[in-house]
Amino acid sequence: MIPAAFEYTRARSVADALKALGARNTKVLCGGQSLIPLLRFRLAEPKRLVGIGHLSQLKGITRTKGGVRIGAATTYRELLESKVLQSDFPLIGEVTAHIGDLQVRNVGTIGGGLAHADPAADMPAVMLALDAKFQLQSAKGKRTVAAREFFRGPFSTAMKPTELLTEIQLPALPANAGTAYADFEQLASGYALVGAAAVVARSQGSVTQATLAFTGLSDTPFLAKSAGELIGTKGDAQAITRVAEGAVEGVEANDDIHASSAYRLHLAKVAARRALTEAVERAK
Amino acid sequence: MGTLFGSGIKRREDPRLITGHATYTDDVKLPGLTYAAILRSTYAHARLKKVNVARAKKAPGVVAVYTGADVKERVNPVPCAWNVPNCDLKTPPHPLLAHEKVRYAGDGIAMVVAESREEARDALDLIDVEYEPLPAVVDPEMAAQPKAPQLHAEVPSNVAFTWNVAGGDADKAFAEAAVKVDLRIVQQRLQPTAMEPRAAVASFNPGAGQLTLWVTSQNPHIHRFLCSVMLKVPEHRIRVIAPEVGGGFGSKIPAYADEALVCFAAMDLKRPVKWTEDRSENYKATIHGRDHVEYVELCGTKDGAITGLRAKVYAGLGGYASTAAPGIPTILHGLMYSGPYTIPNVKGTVYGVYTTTTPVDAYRGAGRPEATYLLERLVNLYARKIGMDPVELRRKNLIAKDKFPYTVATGITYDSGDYQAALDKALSILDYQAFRAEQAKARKQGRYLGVGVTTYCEICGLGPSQVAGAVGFGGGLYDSAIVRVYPTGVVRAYIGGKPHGQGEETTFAQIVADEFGIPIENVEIVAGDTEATPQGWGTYGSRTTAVCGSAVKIAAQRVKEKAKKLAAHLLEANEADLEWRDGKFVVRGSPDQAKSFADLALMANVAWNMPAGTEPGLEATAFFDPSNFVFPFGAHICTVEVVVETGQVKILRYIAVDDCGPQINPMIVEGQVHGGVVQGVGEALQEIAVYDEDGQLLTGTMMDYAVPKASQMPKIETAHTVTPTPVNPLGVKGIGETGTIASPPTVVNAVLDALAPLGVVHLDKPLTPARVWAAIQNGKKGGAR
Amino acid sequence: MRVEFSGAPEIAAPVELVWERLMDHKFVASCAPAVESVEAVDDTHFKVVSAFGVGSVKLQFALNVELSDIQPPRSARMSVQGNAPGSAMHAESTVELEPLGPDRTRLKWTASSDVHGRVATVGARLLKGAAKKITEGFWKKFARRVGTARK
Amino acid sequence: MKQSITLTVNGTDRAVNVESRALLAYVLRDQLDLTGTHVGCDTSQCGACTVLLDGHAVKSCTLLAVQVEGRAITTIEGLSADGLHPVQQAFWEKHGLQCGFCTPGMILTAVDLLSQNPDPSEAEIRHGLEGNYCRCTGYQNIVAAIGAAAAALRSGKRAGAAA
Repeated sequence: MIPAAFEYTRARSVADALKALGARNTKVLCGGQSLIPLLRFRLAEPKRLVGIGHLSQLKGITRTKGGVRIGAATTYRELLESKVLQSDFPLIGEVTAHIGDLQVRNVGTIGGGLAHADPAADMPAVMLALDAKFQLQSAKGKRTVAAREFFRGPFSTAMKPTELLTEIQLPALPANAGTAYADFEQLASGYALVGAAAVVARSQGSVTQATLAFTGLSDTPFLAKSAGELIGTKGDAQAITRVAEGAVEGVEANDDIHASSAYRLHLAKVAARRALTEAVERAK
Repeated sequence: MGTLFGSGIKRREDPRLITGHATYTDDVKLPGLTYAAILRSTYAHARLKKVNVARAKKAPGVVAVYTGADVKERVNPVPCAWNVPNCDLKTPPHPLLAHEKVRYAGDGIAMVVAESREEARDALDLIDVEYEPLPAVVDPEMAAQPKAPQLHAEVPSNVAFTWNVAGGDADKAFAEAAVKVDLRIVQQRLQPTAMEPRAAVASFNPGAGQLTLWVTSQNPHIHRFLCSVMLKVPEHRIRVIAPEVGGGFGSKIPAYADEALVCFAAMDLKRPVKWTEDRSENYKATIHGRDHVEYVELCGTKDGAITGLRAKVYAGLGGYASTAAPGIPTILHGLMYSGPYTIPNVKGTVYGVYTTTTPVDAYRGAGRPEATYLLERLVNLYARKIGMDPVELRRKNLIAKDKFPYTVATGITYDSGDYQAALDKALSILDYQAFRAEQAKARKQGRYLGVGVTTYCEICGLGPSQVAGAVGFGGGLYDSAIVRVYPTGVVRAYIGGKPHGQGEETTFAQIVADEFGIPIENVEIVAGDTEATPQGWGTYGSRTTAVCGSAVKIAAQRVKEKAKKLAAHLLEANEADLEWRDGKFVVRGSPDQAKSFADLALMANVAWNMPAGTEPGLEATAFFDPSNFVFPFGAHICTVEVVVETGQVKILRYIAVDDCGPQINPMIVEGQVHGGVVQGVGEALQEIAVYDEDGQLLTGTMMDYAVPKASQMPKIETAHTVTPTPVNPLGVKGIGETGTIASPPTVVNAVLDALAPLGVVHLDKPLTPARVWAAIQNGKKGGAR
Repeated sequence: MRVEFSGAPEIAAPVELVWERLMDHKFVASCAPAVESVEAVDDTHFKVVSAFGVGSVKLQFALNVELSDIQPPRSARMSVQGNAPGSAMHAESTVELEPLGPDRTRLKWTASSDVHGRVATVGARLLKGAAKKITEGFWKKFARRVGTARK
Repeated sequence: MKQSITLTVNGTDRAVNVESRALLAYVLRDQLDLTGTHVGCDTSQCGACTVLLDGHAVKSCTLLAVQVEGRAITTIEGLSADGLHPVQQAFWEKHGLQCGFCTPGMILTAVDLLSQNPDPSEAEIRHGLEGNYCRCTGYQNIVAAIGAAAAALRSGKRAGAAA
């Protein structure tokens, strides 16, 4: 499989990349682990690619006042190896270990994956659960969009063609927060049939904050509204089951050769329950 | 027996493979090389109204574009080479490129040849094809119905053949039987997925009129034979080289239009041409396996004696009959309905059915996995019905070891066996009774454990040739070897077989080195080049060691006989007074009177002093045609835990006890078992080719076709028993396919054993979590079947 | 891969106006995403070049569009046959207008399509969701624009 | 439209003239004659094309050559300057290969895996091979080979440290 011909520009800087993005039918190439297979099948035929994966400005994981910032071109491997994330956001490492495979994690980037917005990718759900903010930059300036506003549909985001996702900002977790991710993988691709990310905070045994996000279940990752019902409870099994059941109510689940919508909905409940249970457990 | 036979020495083919210095077909480069790409049908079934290649011809770098109309007069169709008799077989022509109709999504329509891979690919997008879509039919049972869409005008109801097998009186047995069980089984279509996609490079020397084809082939002599037929080029003008081949599993047996087209273009353009398929092309255009819909029944007594089996099978063939396709669900399947059991009455009907899908042919096990699966499922169902332990029921019906050779109801004769011993060994490795106790305990805790036990035997080591002729196989099933001794005493054996991962460069060298008492480093096995090797019939059907290995052994023995004659002459002794000791012919009683193998190699090759009437040289050719097939057997056991909440199956233990006779290299035998079992576990748990109702392959990439990964597969415990066969001089049987034959029912029966308390009686492969979960939900509602 | 969708948006416009817009191929094309060109062969046949896809996934299809069973101002049927290199698609669509009041119309639509070739074999996962989003998006936009045009 | 780029391949700087769309795997195979790098799929699943990029395993069929301009690539041919690398040796000893097509990618992935985790459990090895398919061996001897290589590398390091 050979891609159709295109021009390639190796950006010298972010500004350089933004300039190149002005041209019509231009795509950003970061790690390329999502885009290159599409190019090979000619399911994507951009005229121009702008390479940004090498830009050091877009790399790195640093603590900020309010949390952590991650450069968009940071690879999954770098996420896994980050001491900062291991201590502040262990959820990121837990999820990243199951993204793609060893080789893909060596090249694939968090920003590239998020911008690709695959509806069965793991990281978008985590971003929703952590209430991440994405910094988008264009030649005209910067803006910040919440992850919760970012994912618009399958492979669709709030980004304009002239914008670049430059960094991911993770607000600090509340005290006594626990996080967890549970998923079921499609046997061939390893993508999530269903994945659930949970963030729970507790105070004196009672849940003070609870967030639950799904991926793979429908055509966009989404936050489950029912998670709020956990607040004020002890985070006991009954309360968790109630939230998990409620989380998928009315959801139009994907149906394909790998899983019926009924099975996906069932798995979603199981994943939600497991993620919430573990998050509660850890929120001590 | 020598010192190397039975020794698990390291493989001699490995150094080149682990350093990247092996040459696979796509690695072949030639001056002036061009690259081909094939346009494949978008539709599963359509009339071709127009194929316009004008724009493609003008595209940059394009050297030529061929359509079906361009080539149809100049080449013959792709042959089907297994004309199974007495079944009214219809094999309509399979053109190299479609010109009137396409019959599966992937059928070739045009071929572009260009200066680069990229330009060839780019030009495909410029070919304008106008289709008149026709309805598709992908299920073989549906395709055989009168109102189904018709693929070939000359094949009513798409039924290519109706093949019957019978022994005893099955209808009477069923009429009289106290117990009957029946099942409808779908043995899903599989995508073989050799890691190396198919490729071909052809080069033509117009001065010499000589064509050379490098091709991903399990059987270069068969490819030479069939290319000669397709291309109308005399066989002696074609040299076929199968260089390193990256796995086959049956998918590199057939003749394909693709390599013939590459040859055609090379001759037409007088430039070398290379074609390599992509994985997604491989999934559409390389044969698939299995694809049966089966109605099967078993009957017997209340105390568990099986008295009869009946089967009605719809076997999908795809759009055309591939090279060996008719023989797979008949000869290699229907004749094996008795398996390892004494079943006096058997009756089967197999319909070979054309469907608008990729052609189906031999895939690892080829017919025997399907036979073993249906039988083992029926046996378990029978045991369940009469409340007997499935192991006990098997034991009761196994052919006893003193009954061999044993002729089963379908008429074939098993060579040798001790089925009970293999079963006993497997059971003791597990401690079957202890597991049953654990299972009972677990059930009380709400955990669902299960055990599946398979006893099997299979037919392999294909020949003999006489039988091949009788069953319509379009070739011989002997094999051959030339053993050539060089003046310095090193040896090359040129073999007819073509190993592609099975390690015969090592095992055959063990045979030769043993025979001559020389270090294995002094032996080399040459395979895969029709210019160098004698006529062979290929590496498939677990035949290479049993048949070709025997030819090697016999050729080496002939060489040794001649060497002995020469030794006697040089030592001025009687041949009868010579003995072979430590790599030397020694005059009995005079240890200093000796000639080493190296001495004799030199003397024979310089020929200064040969015995009267003896030709110079030390070389022999052997063609070995076995007196019967071989029938390896064994017992496999799998234990599982099913997570009822999610439908996930976890294999706890997998135990494989196989008997392939004496093992030349136990390390290699074990490797074959590992790989075979995993392929079967893949079939049992996750592999399935899915078409939509329009005949589009939805598992067209590795993103959707679930090739087993390391993390998904169990660790396999292996053991063996050793029962030699009398049908070849090595006493060996095949081991390449046993794992794939035995493991699907073993795993499925284990899962169904676990699910028994939940009311699940049967479930078709693959037992994906989604399917298992759905079955459990259905079972809870009382709707299980 | 076959997909079927349907919808029934309400439009803030009288049925006659909705019908008029529906029969205006230029207006219809302007509501569809990524239409590169529309050429009317006659009153009921159109040749359209349009990109199909979302995000990075995009294929350019050449479409033949045909209107039939035209029952002004109530219903019509549209069939589309499209080709892209290595892929093909067919779609059947019905539209039915139901007056809800002087200034309100319900537009009931159904769409069923089958796709062939590369789009089906390697792109099903990528494009199934997209097809739905595009189809729904188109009718949503149509409904909105007919409604706004009125004001 | 072609452009000239430089890659450091197996320790040597190589200038190649490539199209933007050229995949690293094909540049290695077709232009640099390093055919030990194989292509087994088109979806970045099988891992037969794995090479080391600055020491890290990557899939060369899912990288543009222009994307890795100036970087260091190690292919199976360049893994060991003299003799066999301990991972290669272990694959040979443990019968970790049959047809050999997936083997170069397996070996290079194992090298990276062991550099990240010098003492992996069986489950960790199996998880580490998520991106490498083998259709012949059933993985068992591959897992054994990587375990043996890990032990050899660890004892080699100890021996090296002691010396």
